[in-house]
Amino acid sequence: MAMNYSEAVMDHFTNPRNVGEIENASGCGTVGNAVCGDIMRIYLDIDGDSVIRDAKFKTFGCGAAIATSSMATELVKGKTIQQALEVTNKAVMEALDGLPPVKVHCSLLAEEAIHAALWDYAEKHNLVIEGLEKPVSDIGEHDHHAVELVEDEDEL
Amino acid sequence: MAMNYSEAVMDHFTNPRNVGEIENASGCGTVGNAVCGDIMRIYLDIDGDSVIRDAKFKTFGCGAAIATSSMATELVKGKTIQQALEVTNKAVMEALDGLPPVKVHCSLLAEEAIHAALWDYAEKHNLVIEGLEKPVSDIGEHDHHAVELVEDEDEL
Amino acid sequence: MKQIYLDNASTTPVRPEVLEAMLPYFSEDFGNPSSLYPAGQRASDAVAAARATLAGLIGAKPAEVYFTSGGSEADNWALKGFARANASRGRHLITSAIEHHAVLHTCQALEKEGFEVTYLPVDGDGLVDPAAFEAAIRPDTILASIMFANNEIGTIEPIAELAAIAHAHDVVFHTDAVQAFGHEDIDVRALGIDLLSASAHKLNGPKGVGMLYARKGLRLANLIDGGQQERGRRATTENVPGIVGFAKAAELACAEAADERARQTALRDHAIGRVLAEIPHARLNGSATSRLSNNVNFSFEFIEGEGMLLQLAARGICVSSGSACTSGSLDPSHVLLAIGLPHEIAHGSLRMTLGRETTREDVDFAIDALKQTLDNLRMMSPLYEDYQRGNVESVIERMAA
Amino acid sequence: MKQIYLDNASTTPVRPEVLEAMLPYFSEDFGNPSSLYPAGQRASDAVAAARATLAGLIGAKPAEVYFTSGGSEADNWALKGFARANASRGRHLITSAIEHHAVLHTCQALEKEGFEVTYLPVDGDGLVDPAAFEAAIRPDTILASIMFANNEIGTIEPIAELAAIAHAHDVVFHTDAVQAFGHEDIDVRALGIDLLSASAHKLNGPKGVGMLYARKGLRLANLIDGGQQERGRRATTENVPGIVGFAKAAELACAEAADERARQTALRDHAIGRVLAEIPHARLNGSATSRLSNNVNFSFEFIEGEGMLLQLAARGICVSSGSACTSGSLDPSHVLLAIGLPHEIAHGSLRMTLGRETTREDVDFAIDALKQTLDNLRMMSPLYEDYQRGNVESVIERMAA
Ligand SMILES: Cc1ncc(COP(=O)(O)O)c(C=O)c1O
Ligand SMILES: Cc1ncc(COP(=O)(O)O)c(C=O)c1O
Repeated sequence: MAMNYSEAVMDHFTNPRNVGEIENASGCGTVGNAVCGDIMRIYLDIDGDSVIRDAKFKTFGCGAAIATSSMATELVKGKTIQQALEVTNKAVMEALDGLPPVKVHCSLLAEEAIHAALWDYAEKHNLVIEGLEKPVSDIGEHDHHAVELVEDEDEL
Repeated sequence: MAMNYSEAVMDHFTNPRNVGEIENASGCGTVGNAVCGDIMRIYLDIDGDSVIRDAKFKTFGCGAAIATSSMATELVKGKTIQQALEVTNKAVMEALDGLPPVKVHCSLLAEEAIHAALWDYAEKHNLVIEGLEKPVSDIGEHDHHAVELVEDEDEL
Repeated sequence: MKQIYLDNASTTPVRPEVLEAMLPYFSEDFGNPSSLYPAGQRASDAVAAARATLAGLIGAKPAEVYFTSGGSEADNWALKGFARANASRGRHLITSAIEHHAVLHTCQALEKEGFEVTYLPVDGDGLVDPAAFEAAIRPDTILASIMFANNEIGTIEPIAELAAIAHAHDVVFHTDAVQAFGHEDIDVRALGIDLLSASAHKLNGPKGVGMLYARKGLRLANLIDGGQQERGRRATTENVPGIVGFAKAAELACAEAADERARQTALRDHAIGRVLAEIPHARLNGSATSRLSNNVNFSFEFIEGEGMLLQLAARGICVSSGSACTSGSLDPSHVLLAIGLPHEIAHGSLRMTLGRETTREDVDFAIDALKQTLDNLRMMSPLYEDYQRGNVESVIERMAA
Repeated sequence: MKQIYLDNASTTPVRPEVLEAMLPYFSEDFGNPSSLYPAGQRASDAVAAARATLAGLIGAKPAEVYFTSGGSEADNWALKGFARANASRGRHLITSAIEHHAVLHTCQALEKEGFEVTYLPVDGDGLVDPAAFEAAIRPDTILASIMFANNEIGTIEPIAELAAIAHAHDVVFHTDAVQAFGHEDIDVRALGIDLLSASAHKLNGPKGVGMLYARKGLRLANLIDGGQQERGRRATTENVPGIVGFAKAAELACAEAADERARQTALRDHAIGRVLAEIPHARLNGSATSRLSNNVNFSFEFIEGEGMLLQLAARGICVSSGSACTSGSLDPSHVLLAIGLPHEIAHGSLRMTLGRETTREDVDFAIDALKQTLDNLRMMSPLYEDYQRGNVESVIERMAA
């Protein structure tokens, strides 16, 4: 089965936006694990008005993992924390014109990485962000299976 | 599996020698049966010195059946009865540069047809031909199987 | 010598347009469809497009089409794969006595595995009787396999009716459509077909590629395990040129099918008419009406098939006797025996199958050659001698009476 | 953009001479080999000649060679066919943990049928240990299947030694030679091979055709039942152009094998040398010595394979990660795990496989591109960041220590 990535995915994969680190970031979150083949780390710079002034990422993973990281950071930049919570995996997928079924988990990972960075920010600043639950740090194994089932349904 | 007939077989099949009947033949024998797909009838004209002056045949059967009939009649013409008994299926096959394994039974049929015609001659004339046994009139089913086994051995 | 090819049910030449469509995938876009780089992606896209084309031609979804190495593998997979995966539901299968050996020998293999198979008889035209079909269904029947059209005598079976009966009894319905696809209109949903086999080389596509349509949701054990190709159901690096050629050939055949059917039916009936009028002791095998437009099958009394074929071949006429797969065998066709022919005339049968390149001149030339050949062989036949002397009667006359 | 194809273990382009040899059999000598007229006879002769050629190349008799639809079918047939036909003698099989999925998934299917399979581990180079092999043989062992050479890491197994051990215990020996045929010298008699699988598209032949060599006298259940093709053991109208192309490709490959082996070994070792010298955190996978001359396989730390492949593809370099059949899957290669790689570096592996058209310039261009790609991806990698900050250690360094 060959990967059929959209042009948007290929663009964000080959020219990823926001690669890098933020020194003394307001929040930083890492999700996934190397055993499963995907790790995403997102750095957020959040100002006093709860606006995300900057976002950077580092990702170990497939083309889709890199593209979703790039798109997710693009989508949250300039948004308030509350608006950023609306950047769901669906939003990331739509912005990328979709993902192959087997790669849907990458968009979940991107959503979780943002949440993890926000959670880190909240912990550091002793805040409670409404609607934010403690993210699953390891979104690996379990999810793959769910996704494979979806794929099967989709293809048959 | 395609038939690989020798040129000699194809020649005797497409231009069969000695097709026909002999009115008031000295001996006439028919072997095989239509259910199995092969019938051969051979007519012999035998003179007082036990020399086969003429031989004719009619055959219902495959290319090899027709070619072996043609060759067998050629081989016995001009021979004495005793010499004709030496026209075995091997002799017919050799004269035809061989037969595909699955067609070996046709040469047996030709040998039997000659014998049947000689038997008929002997009966009509109250003779005993030394070395001639009563031919099997129906040389069909049983023989096919024997031949198939041979083929298997040969091919593996 | 000019060759007149009248054996299109056996195999067909690849059409130039088809070969042209295949060519780029041998040495240029030769990549493995499973790979990520462009040469592989183009191969992968070509396979996906071919799958969509073929699915569309039979009213299926692309994900219901699986490529195979031919009609035989599709038949084997449908029957063995379904039977093995559904044995817990029952171990009885129904098929007909006139199926291709790819179905019949597969059924025999399944019998050795403990399945039971009912081989339905057919009538004199080669038709399966729907009432007999229904009567054969048992509580443990899981699968029925009845061919769409017979490869020897061209009889087209009442598929929609049989499939409806099968479904009324919760029996899954397979059809071997190797002879019908690209000739007859097939809509698997409208006809109620659950599994369907087809082969490219019967419709001017390449040899070595076929397909199995399997309705979504059917459980099917794999025949060929390994990599994830064909959604994990049939392993092997895809035969990309073959698959592309199959789709192209099927697309062209289906587009032209209505016209070709009309043209060939006229030719066929012309041939049948001439033979019946001009050659004594001849019998048309198969249905006169529910018949593939390209099939002419006769039995000729007093002569044997192989001799006839060889003499016709010597005159440049390519035809067959019995099915291609069994030529070279000593047994008369099981199909001709099933429609009630006695052995002696089953041996003397001839199949002429028309193709898209066959002209009326070809047919007339072939029939003229056939007349000469039969004269020749009958003159050589001890059976004809007996008949002429009044020692035996004509089997065909007896059957007709 | 110029494409540099370095994925010849996945598939190869059809050579012009091979396509030329195939072409007449699509539309001219297109007849069914089972038929009696000249177009069929020529096809039949071509198949017979191809069979004789292929048999000769491996030291077998023509009647021991059976054509299939590819390497996967040959593997399935060898294992399922032999196991099913010989189950009364025993129900235990031995194979290795690094076989192709066409063998491994077939073994799993046989386990469901009640057979038991021992999956032998391999050492860090991917080699099966003959002593462990012998120790695994039980009184009820009927078949062993050990690949000639591995498709991912190129390791060549000690086939003669393993086959001799198998025979000493009355165990039949199969080898999947899909990667070796046309590259390594193979004489089935000298090596003691009873069953051997090969595939045309791995040696510049067409996709969709392969072969199974089965020593005379072996009992083998059919995988595909039906007509009498392949002496009644594998039904379907023969893929004549494919078979002709396979023989032509194999003939050319074997004639050039010694020269190509020398040439490619030099190229391979040049590539391995450059990578080890110029790219940090890289590990050669597979044996350095008992290795196919066309195989280069590395793991690179801190990066993941698919990203690397895509970036290389964007630079015109066609390579693979894991085996072709499993790319697109989420699981790391079972072969790399079997030679002891931890998951995280198994994900970052790269296979470059050379072909007859590969030049030194190609290899150097690819390695330059690889260096840039790895710089790029590592810059993006949170694992590399952690490593540089001293938070984690290098797995490859730990393994080497
Ligand atoms: C070692 C090995 N065995 C079997 C196969 C399967 O071959 P094919 O794709 O021809 O079915 C391959 C290649 O995919 C292989 O590398
Ligand atoms: C009705 C029918 N089924 C199956 C087959 C087998 O097809 P293939 O030769 O493609 O395996 C044929 C032709 O040989 C056929 O006519």
